[in-house]
Amino acid sequence: MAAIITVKVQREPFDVSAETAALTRGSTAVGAVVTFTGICRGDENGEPIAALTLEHYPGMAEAEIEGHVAEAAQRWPLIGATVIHRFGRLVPGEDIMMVATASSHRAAAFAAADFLMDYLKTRAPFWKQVEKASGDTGREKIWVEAKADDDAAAARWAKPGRSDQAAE
Amino acid sequence: MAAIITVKVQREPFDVSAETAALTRGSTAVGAVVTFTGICRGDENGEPIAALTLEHYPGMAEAEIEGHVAEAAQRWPLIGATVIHRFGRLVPGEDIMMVATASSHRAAAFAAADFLMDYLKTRAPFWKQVEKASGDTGREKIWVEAKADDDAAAARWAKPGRSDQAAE
Amino acid sequence: MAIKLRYFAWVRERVGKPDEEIELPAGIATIGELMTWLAGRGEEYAYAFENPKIIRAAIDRSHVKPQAAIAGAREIAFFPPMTGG
Amino acid sequence: MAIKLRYFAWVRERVGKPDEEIELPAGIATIGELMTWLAGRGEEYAYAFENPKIIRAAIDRSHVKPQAAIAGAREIAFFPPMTGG
Repeated sequence: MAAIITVKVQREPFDVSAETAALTRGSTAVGAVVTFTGICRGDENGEPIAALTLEHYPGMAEAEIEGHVAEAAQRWPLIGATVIHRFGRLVPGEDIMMVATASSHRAAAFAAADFLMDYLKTRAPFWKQVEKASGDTGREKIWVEAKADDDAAAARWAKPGRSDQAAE
Repeated sequence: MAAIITVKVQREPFDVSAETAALTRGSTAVGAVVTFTGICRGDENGEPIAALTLEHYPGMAEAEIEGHVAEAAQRWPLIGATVIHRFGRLVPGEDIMMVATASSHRAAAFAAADFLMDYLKTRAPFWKQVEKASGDTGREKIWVEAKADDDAAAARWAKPGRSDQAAE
Repeated sequence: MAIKLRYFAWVRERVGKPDEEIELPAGIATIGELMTWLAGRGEEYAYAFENPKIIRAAIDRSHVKPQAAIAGAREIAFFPPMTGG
Repeated sequence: MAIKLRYFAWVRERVGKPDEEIELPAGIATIGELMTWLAGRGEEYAYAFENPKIIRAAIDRSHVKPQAAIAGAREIAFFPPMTGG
């Protein structure tokens, strides 16, 4: 049975519970749903921020995420998987992105969600810029730097002989 | 900062999104929320079922789960963690239990949710009985057997010299 | 010493009751010894405890192993391996 | 051969534009060679491509390595390591 895959890249907020309900509706084979929600924090590296702006590569972002979700559905017996990633300006407390995976058993749902997050962090063409909260005029804007931790996390999933799949 | 811990053992349904919102409300330190929802499937070992009945040990169930959540909060930098486990008769499609974890970063939220699930499966005093759907009178009721897979999953988290923490 | 015993799932079904009060006989010091003694109390107990290796126990709502000492226990529970979650 | 170039995040800011059309010069066969050539096009390009090792590239919306051949590409993008999720 093919997994039901939903990928959206949008400026608007999303509703995790509505997306999760859509993922499980009409199926009594789903025994486990894992969701991950990434939220805009009020700080970056310990410094307070006023906002986060997400830039993305339209067209490539969707295609890249769809590729990752399709790979997850090949690796694990998923019944459905949903990824939504926002772009534009977000303030602390706002949702940035979500992943939801549905399977008959929990191990597959957990592993697929974890895998998707690691790949999204290092391979999906999105870039975060923070506006520092300090100072009241001409707020300083800084591009967030990629973390070595994220590359290491993504490398966990690389298959032997498929180094193109790992973070470079 | 101490994690905000919520544990409920109840007959009533729960609302994952309301519980998750409560977990993140008023904090801009939360950057990652992971939820797991366990759902009553329409089959057990390939055979259709009409319902699942969950028996539990009142008092011990709450204490045992609280102990696991407190341990998770010691192992990982959690901002909050919620576990809700239902008991009584549930039909396919109904939620059985949920775990939600909130942290600044995703690795802690994922690991803590995964850990809690493995411990709940093997250490929380709940027992599932299925009513087979086959036959129209005198439905056969069968106690679900513990799975070796679940013990192996829980054993992943055992600390050296603390074998009492692993599934026996 | 009076102790409350509680049974869950198929242990409860086989014993035929959810709980009972017993007077702990002299010479029964551990959970394992208590299971052996219980198994000798009649057909339903013999059936419930026919394979003590797969039965789990808790003293005062904490998991314990068969070699755990009973001394001081107020409530002892017996049940199959857990299948929640 | 006309190719569309796209720039994102600080590569875009340094170059000073989000995209442009270029005519690929003879002798430029790989992504790495294209970055070297771009770096020679002026101050803003020199700044954007001053450290080509940390710049990622995509050909027709697929990630590629610096040694990837350009032949047949319609759209080539340059950007910093991704920080989404």
